[in-house]
Amino acid sequence: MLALQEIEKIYFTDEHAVRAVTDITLTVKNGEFVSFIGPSGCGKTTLLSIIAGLLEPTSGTIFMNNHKMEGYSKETGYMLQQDYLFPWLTIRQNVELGLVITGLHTPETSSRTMQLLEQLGLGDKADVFPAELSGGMRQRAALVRMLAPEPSLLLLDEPFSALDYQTKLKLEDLVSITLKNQHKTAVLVTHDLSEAIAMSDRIFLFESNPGTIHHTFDVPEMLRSLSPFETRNHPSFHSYFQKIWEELENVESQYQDST
Amino acid sequence: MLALQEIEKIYFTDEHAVRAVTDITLTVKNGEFVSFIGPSGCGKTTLLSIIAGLLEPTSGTIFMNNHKMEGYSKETGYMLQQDYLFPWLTIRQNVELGLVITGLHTPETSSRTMQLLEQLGLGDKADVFPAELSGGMRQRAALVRMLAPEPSLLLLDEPFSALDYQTKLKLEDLVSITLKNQHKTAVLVTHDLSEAIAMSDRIFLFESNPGTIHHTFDVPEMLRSLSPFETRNHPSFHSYFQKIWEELENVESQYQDST
Amino acid sequence: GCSSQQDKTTVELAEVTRSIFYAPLYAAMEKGFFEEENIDIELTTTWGGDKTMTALLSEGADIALVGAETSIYVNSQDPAEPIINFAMLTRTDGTFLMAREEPDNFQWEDLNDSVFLGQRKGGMPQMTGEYVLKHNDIDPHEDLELIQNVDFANIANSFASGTGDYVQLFEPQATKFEQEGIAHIAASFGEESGPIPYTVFMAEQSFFENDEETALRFTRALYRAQQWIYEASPEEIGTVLAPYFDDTPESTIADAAVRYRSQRSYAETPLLPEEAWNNLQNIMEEAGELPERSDYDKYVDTTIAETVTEK
Amino acid sequence: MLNHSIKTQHRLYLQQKTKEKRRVLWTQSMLAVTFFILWEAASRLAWIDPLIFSMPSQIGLLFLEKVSDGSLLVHTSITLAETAAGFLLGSAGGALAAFLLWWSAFFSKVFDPYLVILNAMPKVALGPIIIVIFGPGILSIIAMATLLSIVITTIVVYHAFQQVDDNYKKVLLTFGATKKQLFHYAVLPACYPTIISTMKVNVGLAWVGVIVGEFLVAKQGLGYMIIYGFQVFQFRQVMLSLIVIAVLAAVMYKSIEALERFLISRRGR
Amino acid sequence: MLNHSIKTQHRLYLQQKTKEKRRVLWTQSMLAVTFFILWEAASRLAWIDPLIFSMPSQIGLLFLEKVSDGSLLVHTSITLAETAAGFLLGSAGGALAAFLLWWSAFFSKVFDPYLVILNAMPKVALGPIIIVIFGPGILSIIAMATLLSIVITTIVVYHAFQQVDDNYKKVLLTFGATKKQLFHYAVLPACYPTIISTMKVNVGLAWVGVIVGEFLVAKQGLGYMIIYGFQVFQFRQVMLSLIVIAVLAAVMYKSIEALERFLISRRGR
Ligand SMILES: Nc1ncnc2c1ncn2[C@@H]1O[C@H](COP(=O)(O)OP(=O)(O)OP(=O)(O)O)[C@@H](O)[C@H]1O
Ligand SMILES: Nc1ncnc2c1ncn2[C@@H]1O[C@H](COP(=O)(O)OP(=O)(O)OP(=O)(O)O)[C@@H](O)[C@H]1O
Ligand SMILES: [Mg+2]
Ligand SMILES: [Mg+2]
Repeated sequence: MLALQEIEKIYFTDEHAVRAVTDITLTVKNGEFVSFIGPSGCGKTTLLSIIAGLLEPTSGTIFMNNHKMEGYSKETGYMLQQDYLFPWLTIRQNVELGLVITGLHTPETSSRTMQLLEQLGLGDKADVFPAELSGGMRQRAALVRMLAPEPSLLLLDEPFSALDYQTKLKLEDLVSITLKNQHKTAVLVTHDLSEAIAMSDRIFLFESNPGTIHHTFDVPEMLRSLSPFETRNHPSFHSYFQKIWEELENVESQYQDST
Repeated sequence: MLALQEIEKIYFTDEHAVRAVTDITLTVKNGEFVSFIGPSGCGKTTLLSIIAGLLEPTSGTIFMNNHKMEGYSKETGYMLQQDYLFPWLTIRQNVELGLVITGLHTPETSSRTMQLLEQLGLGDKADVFPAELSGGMRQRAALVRMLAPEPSLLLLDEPFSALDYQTKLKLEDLVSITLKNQHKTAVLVTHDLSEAIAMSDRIFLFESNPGTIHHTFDVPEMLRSLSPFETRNHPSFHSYFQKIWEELENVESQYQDST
Repeated sequence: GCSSQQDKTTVELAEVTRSIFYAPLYAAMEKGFFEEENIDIELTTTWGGDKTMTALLSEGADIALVGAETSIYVNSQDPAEPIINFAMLTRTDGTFLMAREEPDNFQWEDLNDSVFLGQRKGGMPQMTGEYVLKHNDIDPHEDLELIQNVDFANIANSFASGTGDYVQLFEPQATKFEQEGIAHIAASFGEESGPIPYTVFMAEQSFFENDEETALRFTRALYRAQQWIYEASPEEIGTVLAPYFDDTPESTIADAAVRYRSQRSYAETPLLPEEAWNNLQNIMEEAGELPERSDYDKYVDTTIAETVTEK
Repeated sequence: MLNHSIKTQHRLYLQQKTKEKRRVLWTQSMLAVTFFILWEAASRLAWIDPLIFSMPSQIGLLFLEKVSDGSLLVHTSITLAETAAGFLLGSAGGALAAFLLWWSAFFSKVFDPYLVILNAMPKVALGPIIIVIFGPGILSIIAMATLLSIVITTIVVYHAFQQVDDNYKKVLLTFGATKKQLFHYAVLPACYPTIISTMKVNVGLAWVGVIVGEFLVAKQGLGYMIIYGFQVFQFRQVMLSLIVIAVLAAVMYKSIEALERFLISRRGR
Repeated sequence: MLNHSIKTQHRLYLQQKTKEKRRVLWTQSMLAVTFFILWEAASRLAWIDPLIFSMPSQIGLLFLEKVSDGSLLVHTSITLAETAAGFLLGSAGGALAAFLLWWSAFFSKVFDPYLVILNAMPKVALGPIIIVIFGPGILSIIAMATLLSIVITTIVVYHAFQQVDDNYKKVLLTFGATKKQLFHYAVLPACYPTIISTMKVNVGLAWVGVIVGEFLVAKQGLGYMIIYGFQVFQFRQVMLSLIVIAVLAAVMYKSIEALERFLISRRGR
C-alpha cells in the first residue's frame, strides 16, 4: 500500500518560489490502478517524481507498505512520456539496463526479461536497435525495461501520449492486462480523460496553483472489470466521461483560458 | 470541386522504386470535408503533397473546378502535423507570411488576418513569439496563417495529432466551425478514426503497398450536421466507429503486425 | 657529458638556422673532425635566436650557435648563469645588398630615394644594414624608403614578387637570385661592416666548469674545419656540405660558400677578438638596441680558443 | 502564514545561492592570485628561469610603462582593427560561399572534396604565398585572418543550411515561395544561431590569423610586439602581449556570446 | 506489366543519377586539371614567378625523386606520428578534462572563465615556453599539437555532456544509478557523436600544431621541409610539402568521417 501524507513541493528559481504541489494526501491499495489528471502544470510529474524518489519533497512523507520511503527504492518503476530507449544499445541491452544498474543481472533474471519481451511481442527484436522499431514497439520495450527489476509500484507518466490513436488503444490494453496479471500497483499520469477512465480504478483530478487534489472519482465497478478498449465502447462510458469532463472544464477554466 | 484522376506516385531511391500511391481517383465537392485514414506509410502525406502542388505525380491529373492543376496554386492551403510557426517571427509576422510570400500583403488583407486571429482567440498574442504559446494556441495560429491568403481548398495533414486530448477536442470544434462558416473545402489526413468520423462528411480508407483507396465511407447525415464534440457523444457514434474500426483492423493486419 | 678520453661525449647543439653561412660547422661534422675528438654532435635546428637561446637556457642544448647579440641581450638581464661566447664561427655580416637592376658601377648614393627591403627590426642583419648605410652617408630613415617589417623567411619572396628596388639577403638566396636574374649583388654588408662576432658558439658558464675538456675538444675540431674551409676546393666544399642541404645543387652551395670565403666571412680561428666585440656593441648602440655595454673579459672566453690555436 | 513561510524559504534559497556564487568567485580569485604569486615566487627564487618566464611584477611594470607612453594602445588598436577586419571578411565571405553552395546542389557536390582539402590544409603554412599575393603589409595580415576562418565558416554554415527542417520550407512552398524566398524567410533566419556560434569560433581564428600574420609581416601590433620581444629576447614583453591578447580575445568571445544570448532571447526561445 | 514499367523507370532513374554523378566527377577532375595546367602555364610563361610558385611538373618531379630516395616517406611518417600523438593526447586529455568538469559542478563554475581565456590565447605564440618545458625535440612538437586541440576539446565535449537529455539520466536514476553509472551508461555514450565530430576538428588542429611545432624545432618532418625550403629558397619543396600535408590531412579527416558514419550506422540511427 502506497500512502502520501501532506506532500508539498516548492521549486525555487531566482525570481520565484513556485508551490508546485501542496497538501497531497492519498493512499493507493496494492494492486490498484489509479490515474492523475489535471491541467498542464498542476504538478502531476512533480508528484510522480517524488514518489519515485527522484525528487525530495519540501515536506510530507511517503509510506510504502508502512515503511517510510526515502530516495530511490527498488519497489518503484518509472516510465516516461517518450520511451527514452538508449539508441546506442540493442533492445536486449536496453531492457536489461535496470538489472545491470541495480546489480540484479543474472542469467535467471535475464531469461525472465527475455520471456517478458517475448510476451509483449518483441521476441524477435531483441538484437536490433531502437531506431528500427515503431513508436508502439519502442514503448513496449520501455515497459519491459521498467518491469525487468520487478518493481511492485509502477509510475507511468503519460506513456501513451506520443503514440497515434490506434497504437495507443492497443497498448493500453496490453499494459492493463500485463499489470493485472502481475498484480502490480500503478499510478498513471495522463491528459486524456478517456484513457484515465478506460484504465483505472480511481481517478484523482488535480487543480493547479498550487497543485492539489480537486476531486477523486471512483470508476464504476462495471467499467473497471473491462479492458480499456471494452470500457471505451461500453454504453455507460460516455455519460461517465461527460460527468468528469465538466468537472475538468471547471478546473481548467478557473486557471487558464488557453486550449 | 476537386477531382483526382488515376494519380500515381513512385519514389525512387538507389535501391528501390517505391510505389507510394497508385490509381487514386476521387472527387471532393465544394464545401465538403473529407478525411483520409489508413495505416502508416499508405501514402496519405504523399497524396496531400501532390494535391498541394508540392510534389509532381508520376502520372495522373488533378482538376480544380475543372481546371487542370499543375504545381503551386493559390487555391490550396496546407497545414502540417506540427505548427511550424517560425520561432524568430512574432505571431503577427507568422500569420502574415503567406500574404507576404504571395504578394497579397496589403493593409486590407492584413487587417482581415488580424480579425481572424482575434476570432480564434489570439488577438492579444499578435506580438509575442511562438515559444510563449501553448501547443493549441500555436496550432490555431498556424490555422490563421493557412487561411490568410484565402485558399478555397484546405489540406490538413494530421494537424491535431501532436496535441493533448482535451486541446484536440476543442480545436476540432473550432476548425470545423471556422471552415464551415467560410464554406471551405477540406481534406484531413488523420490516424485517429474517431476524429475522422467526428469531423468529416466522407472518409477514404487507404491500404498500403501500394497506397490505394480501400473503401469510402459516407458519414451518416445525422452525425455530419453535428459539431465534432457532439458527434463523439452521439449514441450512434460508437456503432459507426466499431464498423469502420473493424475494416481498418483488416487493412492494417493485412500488411503489418506491429502496433 | 663524460670527459674521459676514450668515451664519446654527446654534445647537444642547437643552431639558429640552417645556412651555408655556417659551412665550417657542417664540414667539421661531415669530415669527422668531431668524431676524431670523440664528440658526437646532436644537431637541432631551433629556428630563430629566441628559440635557440631558450633551448640553451633550459638545458635543452649544451651549446648554441647563434648571433653574439643574443648573449648580450640575455647577459644584460642578470641570468642565473652568464652566457659565455667561446668560439666564433662567422666574423662578418652574411648578407648582400642586391639590386633589381643590374648596377654598372654601384655607388652607395644609388640607394637614395629607392625602396629598400631590409631585414626585420631588432635582428643583427638589420642593425648591420643600417650601420653600413649610415657609414656610407645614407640616413636609412630619411634618404630612402626602408621596409623592415617582413619576417626573415619571407624577405626573398617578397622581393621576388615585386617589393623594393634593393634587398638585403643571405646566401644561398643571393646566388640563386643572381642565377635567376632576379637581382644582382651590388655590395656585401659583410665587407662593409668590418669584423663582428656574427655567429658564435656559446654555452652557459657551468658548461665550462663541468666540461672544459669537451669545450676544448669541440673547439679543436671546429678549428680544423675552419682551416679546411680555406684550403678546400669549391667542388670539395660542395660535396661535403651537400648532405646538409637537400635539394640545393652542389654548385650553388660551392658558389655561395666561396663567396663567403672570399670576403673572409668564415672566421679563420675560433678566437673572438675584443675589437670585433666592441664593433658589435657599437653597431647595436647605433641601432638603439644595446641594453648596456657588455664586458669582453666577462662574457667572452678566449682561453679555449687560444689553447686550441696555439698548437 | 503559508505565504510568509514560502517567502522566508525563498530568501533562504537565494542566500544559499549568493553564498555559493561568492564561494565560486572567491575560489576563482584565489586561484588567480595564487597563480600569480607562485609565478612571481618561482621566478624570483629561480625555480623557473626568470629570463624566459619573466614575472608578474615586471610584466605589470612594463604594462604601466607602455600604457603611459601610449604605445600599448597603438599596438592594441592596430591588432584589434586587423582582427575585426579579418573576422568580418571571414564570416561574411564564408556565409556567402555557403549560400552559393546551398543555391546550387551541383556546385556543392563539385566543391565538396575541395572544401575538405582546403579545410584540412594548415593555413598558417601559406604565409609566403599570401605575402606574394597581398604584398608585405597589413593586407596580408588581414588575408591570413580571413583565410583561417573562411573555409570552416563555409562548411559549418552550409551544413546548417542543409539541416534546416524541411517543414519550414514546406510551409513557404505551400504559398508558392521561390528559392530566394525560401532562403530569405526560412533558411537564413533558421541558421542565425549557427552563424553566430560560428562567429564565436571565428573570433578565435581571426586572432590566431592576425598574430601569425603579424609574425610574418608587421611593424606594429601585439603580434609584432611578441616577435620583436623574441628578437631582442625580452620575454616580459612577449608575456605582456600574450596576456593582452588572451584578455581581449576572451572579451570578444564573451561579447559575441552575449549577443547570441540577446538575439536568442529576443526570438523568444 | 505495371511492375515491368516500374523497373524500367527505376533503371532510367538510376541511369540519370549515374550520369549526374559522372558529370560531377568530370567537372571536379576538369577543375583540378585546369588548375594544374593554368598553374603550369602561368609559371612557364612567367605570369607568376616560377621561383615562388614553382610549377606542377617540377613539384611532380621532386615528388618522384623524394619518393624514390625514400626521404619523403621518412619526413611524412615522422610528421604523421607526431600528428597522431598530438591528436590522441589532445582528444583524450580534453575528454578527460571535460569529464572532471562534468563531475564537479563547482569545479566547472570555477574554471569557466579560465577556459575561455585559455581558449582565446593564441597558442602558436607559446613556442619558447613549450621548448623550455619539453626541450628542443619531438616532445615539444607533440606538445604544441596537443595544446592546440586540448582546450577546445574540453569545451566542446563538456558542453555536449551538459546537453545530454536529462530524461536518459532520469531513466537510470529510476533504477538507483550512481553518478558514475550515469556517466558510463548515459552521458558518455550519448556524446560519442560529438566526441567523434570534435575529433574531426582536432585532426586539423593537430596538423597545424605539428607544422608550427616543426617550425620551432625539428630535424625532420613535413614542417621542417617547409621551413628549410624557405631557408634555401626552394619553393617547390615548400609546395610539395603543402600538397602532401593537405592530402594527408584530408585523408585523415575523411577516415574519421567514415568512422563516424560507421559508428552511427552501427547504433542504428
Ligand atoms: N525544475 C523546476 N524548477 C522550477 N519550477 C518547476 C520545475 N519543474 C516544474 N516546475 C513548475 O512546477 C509546476 C508543476 O510542474 P509539473 O511538470 O509537475 O506539472 P505537470 O502536471 O506534470 O504538467 P504537464 O501536464 O505539462 O506535464 C509547474 O508550474 C512548473 O512550471
Ligand atoms: N522522399 C521519399 N523517398 C522515398 N520514399 C518515400 C519518400 N517519402 C515517402 N516515401 C515512402 O512512400 C510511402 C508513403 O509515405 P507517406 O509519408 O506518404 O505515408 P503516410 O501515409 O503519410 O504515412 P504516415 O501515416 O506515417 O504519415 C512510404 O512507404 C514511404 O516510405
Ligand atoms: Mg508532466
Ligand atoms: Mg504522413
